This record gives sequence, C-alpha cells and structure tokens, in this order.
Amino acid sequence: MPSPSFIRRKWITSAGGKRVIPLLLLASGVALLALIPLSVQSTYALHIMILTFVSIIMGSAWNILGGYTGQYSVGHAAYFGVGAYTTMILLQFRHIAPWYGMWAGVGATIVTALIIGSICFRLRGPYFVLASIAVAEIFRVTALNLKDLTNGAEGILVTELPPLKFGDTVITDFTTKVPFFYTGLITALFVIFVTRGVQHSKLGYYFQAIREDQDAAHSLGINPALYKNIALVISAVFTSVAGSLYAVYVGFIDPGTVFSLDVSVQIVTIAIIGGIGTILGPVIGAIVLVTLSEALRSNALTNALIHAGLVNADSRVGVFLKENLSHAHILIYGILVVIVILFMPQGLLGFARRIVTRKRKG
Amino acid sequence: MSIFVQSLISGILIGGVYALIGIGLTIIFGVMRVINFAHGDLLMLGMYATYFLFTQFHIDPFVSIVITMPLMFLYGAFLQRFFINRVLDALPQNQILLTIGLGLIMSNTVMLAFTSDYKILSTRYSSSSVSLHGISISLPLLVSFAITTVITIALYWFLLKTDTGQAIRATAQDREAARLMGINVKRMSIIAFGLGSALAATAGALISPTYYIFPQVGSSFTLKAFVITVLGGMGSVIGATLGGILIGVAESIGGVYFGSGWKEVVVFVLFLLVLLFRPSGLLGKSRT
Amino acid sequence: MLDVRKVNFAYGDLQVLWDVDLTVNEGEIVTLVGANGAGKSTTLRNISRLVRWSSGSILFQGEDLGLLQAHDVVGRGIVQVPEGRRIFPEMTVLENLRMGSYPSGVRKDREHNFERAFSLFPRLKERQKQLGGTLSGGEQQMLAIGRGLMANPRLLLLDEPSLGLSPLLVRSIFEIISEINRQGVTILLVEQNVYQSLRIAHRAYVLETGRVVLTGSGADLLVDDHVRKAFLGM
Amino acid sequence: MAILEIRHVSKFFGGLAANSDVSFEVEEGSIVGLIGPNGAGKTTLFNCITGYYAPSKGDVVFRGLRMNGLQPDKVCRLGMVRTWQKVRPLTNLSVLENVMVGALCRTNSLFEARRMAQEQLRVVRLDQKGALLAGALPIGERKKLEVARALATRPKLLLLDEVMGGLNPAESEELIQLILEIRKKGITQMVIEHDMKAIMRMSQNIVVLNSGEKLAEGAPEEIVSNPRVIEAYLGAEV
Amino acid sequence: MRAKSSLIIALVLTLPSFVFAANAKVKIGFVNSITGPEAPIGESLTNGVTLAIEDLKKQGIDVDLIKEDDTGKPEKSMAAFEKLATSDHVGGVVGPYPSKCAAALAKLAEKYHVPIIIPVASKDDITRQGLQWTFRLSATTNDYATILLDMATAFGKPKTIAIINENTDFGTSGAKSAKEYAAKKHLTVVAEEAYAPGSPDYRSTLASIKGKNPDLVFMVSYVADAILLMRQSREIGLTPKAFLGAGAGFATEAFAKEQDISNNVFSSTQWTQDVKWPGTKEFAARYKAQFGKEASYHASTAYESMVIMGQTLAKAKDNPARAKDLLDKGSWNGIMGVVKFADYAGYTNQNNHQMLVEQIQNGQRVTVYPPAYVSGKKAVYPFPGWTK
Repeated sequence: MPSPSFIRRKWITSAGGKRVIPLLLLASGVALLALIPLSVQSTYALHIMILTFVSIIMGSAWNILGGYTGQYSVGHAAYFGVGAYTTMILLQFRHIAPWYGMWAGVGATIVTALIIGSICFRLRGPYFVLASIAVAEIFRVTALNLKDLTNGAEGILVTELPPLKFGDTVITDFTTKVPFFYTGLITALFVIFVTRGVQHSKLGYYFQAIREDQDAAHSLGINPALYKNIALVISAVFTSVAGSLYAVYVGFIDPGTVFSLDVSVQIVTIAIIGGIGTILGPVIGAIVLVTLSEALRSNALTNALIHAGLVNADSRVGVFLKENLSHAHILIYGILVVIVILFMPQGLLGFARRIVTRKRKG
Repeated sequence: MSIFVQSLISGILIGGVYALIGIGLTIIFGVMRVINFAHGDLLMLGMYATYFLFTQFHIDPFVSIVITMPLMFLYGAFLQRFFINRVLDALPQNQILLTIGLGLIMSNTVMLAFTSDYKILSTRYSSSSVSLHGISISLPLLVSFAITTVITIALYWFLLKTDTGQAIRATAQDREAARLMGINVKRMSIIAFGLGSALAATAGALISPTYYIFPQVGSSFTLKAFVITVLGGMGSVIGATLGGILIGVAESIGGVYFGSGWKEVVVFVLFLLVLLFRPSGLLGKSRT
Repeated sequence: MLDVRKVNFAYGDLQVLWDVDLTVNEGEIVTLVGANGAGKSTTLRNISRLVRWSSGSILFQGEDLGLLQAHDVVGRGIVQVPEGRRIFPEMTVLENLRMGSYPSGVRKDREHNFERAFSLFPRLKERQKQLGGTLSGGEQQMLAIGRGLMANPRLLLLDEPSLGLSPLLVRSIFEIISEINRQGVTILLVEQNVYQSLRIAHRAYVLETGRVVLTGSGADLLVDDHVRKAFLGM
Repeated sequence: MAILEIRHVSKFFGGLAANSDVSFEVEEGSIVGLIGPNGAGKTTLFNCITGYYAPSKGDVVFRGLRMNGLQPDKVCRLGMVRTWQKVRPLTNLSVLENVMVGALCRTNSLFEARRMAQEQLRVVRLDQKGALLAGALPIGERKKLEVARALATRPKLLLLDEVMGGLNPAESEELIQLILEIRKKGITQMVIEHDMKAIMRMSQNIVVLNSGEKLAEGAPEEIVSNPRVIEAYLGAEV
Repeated sequence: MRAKSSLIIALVLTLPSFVFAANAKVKIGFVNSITGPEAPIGESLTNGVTLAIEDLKKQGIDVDLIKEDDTGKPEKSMAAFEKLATSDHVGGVVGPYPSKCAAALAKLAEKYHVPIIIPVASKDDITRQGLQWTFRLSATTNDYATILLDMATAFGKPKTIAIINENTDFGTSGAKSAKEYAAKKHLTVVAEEAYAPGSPDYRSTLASIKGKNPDLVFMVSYVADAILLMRQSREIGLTPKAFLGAGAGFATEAFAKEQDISNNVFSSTQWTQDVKWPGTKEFAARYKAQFGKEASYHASTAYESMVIMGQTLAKAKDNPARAKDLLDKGSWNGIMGVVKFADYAGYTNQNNHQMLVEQIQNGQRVTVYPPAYVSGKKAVYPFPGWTK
C-alpha cells in the first residue's frame, strides 16, 4: 500500500529544471535590496530588515536539516547560542573582533553539532525531537551555570565594536545599521545559494532520499548516519552565524535570549509557516513572520485604522483597540499559527502553489 | 543524613504531582502519537480554574478538583475534536507546531482575562507542615500526594478494569485492531485527550496552594512532562508514574549534591542517557 | 446475507479491486482464494469499513454498509479477525477477549461468550492471565479467533488464519472454523492454504489482480485445473 | 562459480527463529528463486544478506567476502542491491531523480548520474515518465522504477523481493521479460516470488523455505514434484 | 531627521521660550514589557505611568503617549525604540523594564539623540558606559545588597550569611554584590545557591542551608519564588537572625499579605509607601484606589520617570536635545525624593538614589532603615522565630 502521505507531500520540491526568468528576477531583486540603504532613510525599516535577514538565515539553515533531510530538530537554539556566545565571549573578554570570533563560533558549533549528532541521530521520530530539545536545554542551563566563562545569567553586554579594517583602511565602524544590513543580506543570500547548491547536488539528493525513506536510501549505498551529520553540520554552522550576527547586532546576549526553547521553536516556525523542503519557503516564512509580529507588536492595525479615519483614537473603540491589541498580539500570532497548520499544512508557499496550480487547471 | 532524607521525602511528594503531569502526556502520546507541547498550558488552565473557584466561591483548592477535572476533561475533548483530530495523519512537526500554537492561545487568553500578575493562592494550610523526627513535611504537599495516589489508583482501575479504559489501551496498542473490535477510535482519542487535560489540570490544582500562578507558568512543566514521559517510556502509564517520582527525587537530591543551579542539568542528562540506552524508556516496551 | 456488488477500490491512485461481486449466504463458509496482492484482504477491509470503496455497494442483510463506520459494522454482527492476528500485545488474554465484546449490545453475553471461547480453545483458559504479546503464534491465532467470537458475530471474516502455523495447528484451526460454522456463524474466509480452505468451504471465489475470475463450490474448485495451475504453476 | 554463499545462517528474534541454519549457493549469472509460504522467513533472509540484520549465526559470503555486520550502504557499494516487497519510492522526488539517487552510488557527477539513470529508465521502459513524481506512478511502474533504481547502482547481484506482487498478468509478463533481459547482461539475480509460473520460467535453481528452514532446493521441475513442497505451499491433503 | 531637529533647535533658540505654556503637547514613547515573562512587573510600570499622565494633564501638559511592547526581548525593544525615534519622532522615551532591554536601548538613545529615562532596570553597567542620553532614576543592583548588609551590621553582629538567588540577571548580580560587600563587612558566606526560578520545590536547598546555620539569609527573587522560599523555609524551620530580601519580590504587597511567612522579613527597596518624600502618601492612596492593589517601587519609579520626562519635554518644547540638557542639569523632588542625574563613581547620568529597607510587620510594610527615613515603628531584630 503506498503511503497516503505522498499526496500531501508533493509540494516539497525536488531538484531539477532550471529557469532563466526567475534568475533574472532574482538578480534584479537582489540589486534592489542592495540599494535599499541608499534610498530608505528609516532605520526602523532597516532594523526590521536586518531581523528578517537573521530569520531567513535561521529558517533556511534549519530547512537543510529539517526540510531536506527530514530530521525535525527542535533544539537549534543550541547552535544559535554557541555561535552567539563564542563570538561575544571572544569579543568581550579576549577583545577579538566578531568577524574573527564568528569563525571560532563556527568551529565550536561544528564540534557541538557532531557531538549532538552522534547522540541524537541514533533516535528517530518523536524521540529525536525530544532529544534535540533536551540537548538545547542542557546548553542553556550550562551557560547559566558556567559563570566564569559566560557571565551566567547576567549575560554579556558589548558596548563597543571594533571597526572592521582592511590593512589600515577602515571599511566600516559599525556605527550605523548599514553594515549590518549588508552583512545580513549577503549572509542570507549566501545561505539561500548554498541551499540551492545543496539541492542540486549529490548531497541534496542524498538528503532527500533519507528524508523520503531512510531504509531505502540505505540500500542504495547511502550511509544515513554520515549524511545526516553532514546536513546537521551545514545547518548548525549557518544557525551559528545567525547567532553571532544577532549577538553583535543587538549587543547583548544571555542564556534566556539565545539558548531558550523559544528560539528553537521560532526557527522551526519560520520554516514550517513558509513551507519546508523548498528554497524560498523559509525566506517567505521569515518575511511574513517578522513583519507580522512587528506589525502586531507595534499595533499597526489600530494605527492604520486610526490613520485611515475609520476609528477615532479617543473613541471607546479606539482606546479599546489600543489597549487590548497590544496585549493580544501574541494571542493573534498563536491563532495565525494554528490556522496555517490546519488549513495550509504545506506552509504559505505550498498553499500559494496549490492555488496557482488549481487556477491553471481550472 | 537528615538532609538526604528530607530531600528524598520532598522529592517523592512533589514527584507525585509530576507523575500526574506525565501520565496525562503519556496517555495522549500513547493513543495519538502526538507530542503535546501545550501540556503545561493545560496545567496552567487548571491552576487558574482553581484560583478562580477559590477567590470567587471560596472553594478549597483540593475540593475544587471535582469541578476542575470534569471541566478540563471537556475542554481537552473539545481541543481533540476540533483541532488535534485534524492533524493525526499530518507531519510530526506540524502536529508539534499546532500544539505550540494552541498553547500560545491559551496562555495569552488567560493573560488578557487575568492580567499577567502572579497570583498567589493562600489557604490556611499553605505553609503548614508536620514534623517527623526532624524531617518536616509540607501538609498541603502531603495532601496533594494522597490525592494524587487516589487519582492514580482510580486511573489504573479505569484503564485496567473498565471497558472504556481497556478500549483506550487497545487503541494505543493497535489502532486498526481496535476499530475491528467495534471501538470508535476517534471517540477514544477524544477521551484520551480529555483525560490527559484533566490530569494536567488536576496537577495544576494540586500544586496551586503551594505554588504560584501566572499565564506563562506552563512552559517549564511542559518540558518536565517530556522528560518524565520519555524516562518512563512513552505511552506507559506505570512508567510515567515512576518517571515522575524519579524526576522529583532527582531534582531534590541533585539540588543538594550538585547545587540548585545544576539540578536541571542532572535531570536533562538523565533524560539523554535514558534516550540513548533505553529509548523505549525504563518501562516501555520497545516498539518497531 | 452479505452482498458485495461491483465494488471498486483504490489506494490513492492504485486500483486494487475491480468490480468485485460476491455474496455470502446465511450459514455458509465462503472462501476467497488468490495470489498475494490479488485483493483478498482488501475485500475484507472494505466489508469491515476500515476503508471505503469508490464505487459499487456492500449490503449486509439489506443495509448499506457504506453509511456506517467501522465500529458500527461490528455492532451489526460483522467481525473481522485480521491477518497477522493483531493481538493487543500489552493486554492479557482475558482483556483481549473482553475487548472482543466491546460493542455495548454484546456485553451482556460476555460470560457466555467467554465460555464459548474457552471451550473452543481450552489453551486460552490456561493462559488467561498472560500478556497477549507473550503467546506463541498458534495461541495468538486462537486468541484472535476467540476474540472475534466475543462479539456474537453473525458473519465472521477470517483473514489468513493459518498463516505461519505448524501443519498440526493448521488442521485444528480449520476444524475449529468448521465447528464455529456449525454453531451458526456464517464465515467468509481468506486463505492461501488452498486445499484446506476449499475442503471446508461451501463455496469459493478465486480472485486475480483484484477481479473475481472463478467461482463455484469448494469441492468443484478443489479439482479445478485452473486453480491448480494458478497456485502451483502446473 | 558461486557469487553468493549462505552458510548456516540463523536469525533469532527474542527466542523465535526466523531463519535457522539456512545454507545454499547462488551461481554467478543465474537466477535463483526463493519461495515459501508467508512467514517462512524469505524477507528476513534478504535482510540478513543485505546488511539490515546481522545474522545471529552463520555467514553470508559475497564474492569471497564475508559480509556479516556490513551496513547496507557498504553492501550496496560492494555490488549487492535489493528491492522491497512493499515498494519504497522516494515519493517526493521525480522518477528520474529516484534512479539518479541509485546512480550517485557510482559517480559524484549529477550529469553522469542523470545519464546513467536515463539509461536504466530506458531498460525498464519508463524513460517517458522521468519528470513525474515517483509517488504518482501506478503500482506496476513503481515496481519497475524500483528495479531501475537498483540497477543504477551497478550491482553484481540483484535481490528482488516479490517484485511481481500485486501486478496483473500483463505487467507480470513484462517484468519477467525484464528480469530475463537483466540476466543477459550478466547480473545475477535472486528472486522472492509467489507467482509459481513466473518462478518456474525464470529460475535455474529454486530454494524453498518453510518456517525459517530450508525445505528443499533444486531445479524447478524437481521442486514442483516434491511432495513436501506441495504440502507446505498448498496445505497438506490430510 | 537630524537636519529637521537642528532646524527645530534653531527655532527654539531664536524664539523667546515660553516655559510651561498652557497645554503644552509632548510626545513620549513608553517601552514596556506588556506581554512575556516580565509582564507582571510591566503592569506596575504601566499603572504608574497612567497616573503620571493624569498628573501631567493637571499641570497643563498633554502627553501623547506611545506605548510599545517589548515582550521582554532586546531585539523587540530595539524595534520599538527605532520606531519611536524614527517614525513617531518622540521627544523622549521612558522604559524599558528588563535590564537587557534597557542596555540595548541605552545605545540606541545615544545613536538617535533621543533621551531615555530608565525607571527601574538595575543592571549597573547600563549607566557605566559614559552614555550621554541615558538617564536612570533608580539605584542599581549593587545598592539592593549593600543597604541590607549595612542595616544588618548596624542592628546586630551577624557573622555568617547564606546567599540564595534566582538564576537571572538581577538575581546573579545581586548575589555577587552581596558576596563582595559581605567580605567588606567581615561576614562569612557559608552557602551560595543559585536556583532556576519556577521550581515548585526548594526544600532540599533550604534544608542544606539550615544545616549550616547562617546568621543571615540573603535572598534575591521575584515575588512568586519569594513566597515559595519563605513558605518552605518555614516548613523546614530555617530560623536565622534575619531574612534579608533584596527587593523585587520581597518588596511587594502580595508578599506582605502572606503574613504567616512574611512577618519580620526585611527587604531593600527603592521606595516605600510611608517614606517621607513629597506626595508619597497621596500617590499610594490614589494607586490603591485606582488599581485595587498597593503600589510597588516599580510603579513609583515609572511614575516619577514619566513626570520628569513630561515636564522636561514641555519645557524643551518637545525637543530631544534640549530635553537632554534639561535632564542633565535639572533637579526634581517628588515621590522618589530628590532626583538628580549626576556623574559619579564611574556612572553617567545616574540618580544617586537613596535605597530604603522595609520590614513587614503583621502585613504592613514599614520603613526601618536608614534611620533618617524611619516614620515611627522600629525594626524587629533578630528574627523572633516562626509563629505557629
């Protein structure tokens, strides 16, 4: 009997088929993005975009392990945190600039990932999920308790970033958001291209074969343990870079902000809401989630209503919306997540694709 | 030595409550194969129900269980009927995200209704204790342990002796064979989730006289419930009972000998070790 | 009693049954024979409503089973003993039997049905406290049949009851099937043990790749060349 | 010359013997049929041979190499590949990609793998369907896909587990022809099959398992007239 | 934006400045933890700010208050500040509560030249970075510990101390300060326990502390765990000479109400209801009437911060740069006593706030230290033991 799930999972893309027009679109899109800091004056908008880039990196990184290889880790906070902490510890206590420290973070993450992989990949299904959570929690509690190394719960606050120099020329001193914008943009694009590269390589086929059927893959000469670990390392490295970027940008980390289950869940949410196993899914997920949660947080809805003159700011409705929507934004967020899962199990991208195909057919 | 005994006893007593949380999760997992990330939030709802009944109607927290339990059973049944049942065949990560979303909805709804203030439920006996040979035992904890024991025994009786209870176990062991016995497995799922919710809520009610209540209280219990369930073997009720007590004791003793900060590490390392060397849990049968 | 008319069924896009027609009359033993994958089990699964056919109809005593759910079908008196026994491994023999009489209509006869199961399979009585998963294959098969009888079936669907049993056990299983039939239970049997099943069957259907290709009395088919060819390649 | 030797292989699960003391040899270039009633231990034996289980006792020797304990991926790289009784297509990959995954066992170049895959698809006559998702194929074509995917790993020995199960006579016939073609290419095959007609036509040697033990071995004509085989397969005439 | 604001500065400077013009309109951002784990305390801050807005209105200052939730996360806090500074163009910002958020915003304030008054985030480092646009009203974490030990050594001659703290920023740094200061005061630290908040059972920890028989038990924790710790201390019969609570949870009404366990516990605090600072009593009464609970120091600091920001911006005509100068130079005397943002001991723009110690006496929170602020009732020391 064929697994009935295949009908539902068709949306997960498989490799193949190069198209020129999307590439052109992509190139012009990237060019436009790169021009943003020159034209957009609002640093608020830049801030949101930087956070979006970090989210894209996180979601795409998870996607390589979760989406392509089918290993649903809910413990990616471990890698995010290891990256963030290594960078910040080196910066704060050893005065090593973050663009070097980041690589140390990557190194530490690779070691971490291999250890975690050797433990967790012995398990499958729900056991793997729970083990990944447990590992991340161990990291969080350890970071809390290793006060000498991590400064414990007090966290690490970085007040000044050394300028990035090439020889004696200062390239940027990181006083504005623009360098962070470009760093984020370039890294995000890099992750997307790596994902694309992986998808169109032997590695990608092997990952997907493991996702589809580990035993069948094994019989075709694929060593599942090896390739799962490769996927994990790639995924963890990018997550670690996202962590470093976040830490340097925000300037403060503590175990609760970088190692918590919330971070892991957030990472998974980005990928799933967007659509896993696709290059663009996590990108869409990140854009939608960051924008949406910021819009909800800042009560953009009420402001828009007031601005449009539909609701008077001082009327009872206006006051009610102002007071309550700001309290309810996580509630609304939760409701949206539930709606997406129930009605768009393939994520936004999958949903959009289905509508397009349906239209074409109809 | 007396510190050891003290920790052991308080560990066992608190472990009883943990056991209830774990049993609830294990029943849900056993029947549905869904990891319920909203389990702690169900517990939180139980706490608020207890708090509400206590402050509004002056019903003793331990007595209010008779109201909270059936209420939360119905709530859990509702969740299963309208939400969880829809994703039973879905990808596991979607199931997880759904329960996470439901948890967010629960905790934030409660926050809107009750504000995010810490609520303290103070009864006459909240801080009283009995002393035995220099070992002090919290009275409310003792009572809650007794109630836990009664509920657990009642639950065993239900699962082992009644038709519905056996049908739930049958559904957990072989869903299709259960259908062939004329068991309505959808209804069993609803009962199982209701039961899981009711047990989580009861655990919430039982610790509310000695604990505190706020909308986000659930998350740490969700994690704890995972550990307990895996430790005992996912789907094994006896395992969850033992797992709960084991975690209670491990935390308590770990707190003394490794320091309070590291006791969580002790628990999670224990958890990983079990996952690695006995992934089916201490008492779980290995499943293929 | 049971009327399967032009039933088509597909798993996803894979069609397994093609216009299957078969009837079972009250008091009969009817056997379905055919190669693996011919659609025998799938036919039973449709009758039990574990799955739903895409076209055609299945009537039981005039009632359209398509309107019922699996658990209702059991309440009507159609009980399937599934392939591979599907014993609840972590329940005792007694509990497994009890589950057999889960439908509310048959609980009152539980004691009587225990007696019937134990008299057919004295072995089960000895083992009643033992966990289902620890029984031997033969015992599990007995338990599966015993469990099926607990629901006062009027039509018993048996899916490969002799699978994996030693020849001696196979013989006694078939004897017991005949005995159950003598007690008034109609039986629809799926078997790969062609000789034995045809021997006890009143009538039989031969399925090939989801189609009924041959039908007749058990005795006739037993000597039918086609059957011999189909299953031994002679 | 024997390409595969099964020497006194036993496999226990708990106390239960799924295979006990099975021994036989597979001649290079031949087709060996493995038959027996359900639950006789045929698939378990396949699993022991291809590395999914380590035999509890005895040895599996492939081209002079003791294979016990080698993981399936190593076994595949050494030139022994199996198909599955219940087909296991990589459902969300295309037909071509499924076969490419097999071919990637022998090459790192996607281009080369694609070429090899197309070649194998032509062999099983699925070359027109390469772009379809594997999950969308009907059962007969899925079986062929599985064979193509296995062939793409360039095996010396191909183990086919009930490759004709659930097929209609025309489809079975097609597969029989396919298996005979494969033999012509010098690839040894071991086939689990219920369709006796097919087994008789294809095999040079037949091994019969019953209750985990080897019941008989021999040429097709011998097997079909062996009373013990008739008893095991059709049920004893008491 | 910078060009625009310098234009405004020019305008302001050339025009004769009407200080306190009738119905001055000012725009203030308020970054607070409305949701998330810090929400319970965020609520106190919101309430304090609500009262401040009312009072400012009475003074003829119309505040266009823009509330932003930071959910207790630094990056959200930053987003809120970016929005306030660049799209809402506020004159100044009050908040946020968690130290990690405050630390992040302090840097942004510097970047955008928008003054921020931090009411009660207590991490020392925040005002130790030489930042010119960040002002802090409350005393720092360090002070929570020192005032208590000062008091304990003034009242008696304790020799040993046990430190219990929750494993959070506030808890860890509070414990660190206590340890350092204990050494100065020649107290031996016999036990140090950092626990993860939210565990229902601290009995084993407390039992092992009891075994060491310390004179002082110093605790840092929020309200829920404060009650839990004291309940379980009572259960196991831990009886030191004094229970010292470093603010937060111990200085709350909820804790005080638990008379069985809260009686005679000391707590350091930024503010008490009976302290002789102008307007304290009225504020406390109004707060209680309006919100149905007692005001905490979180509420009073938020209130005072908002009042200061409102008045300053009114004077500065909603001009951030001018407001910053006014904050630098100004001095206020309200419910938090005299407030002056000064540079001292490595701090920049830090109000050298006088910490207080309150003791809970039969459910009442009474100011008992320093002597100058005592309003009547005397401290009970040593701890007389548990009531049965």
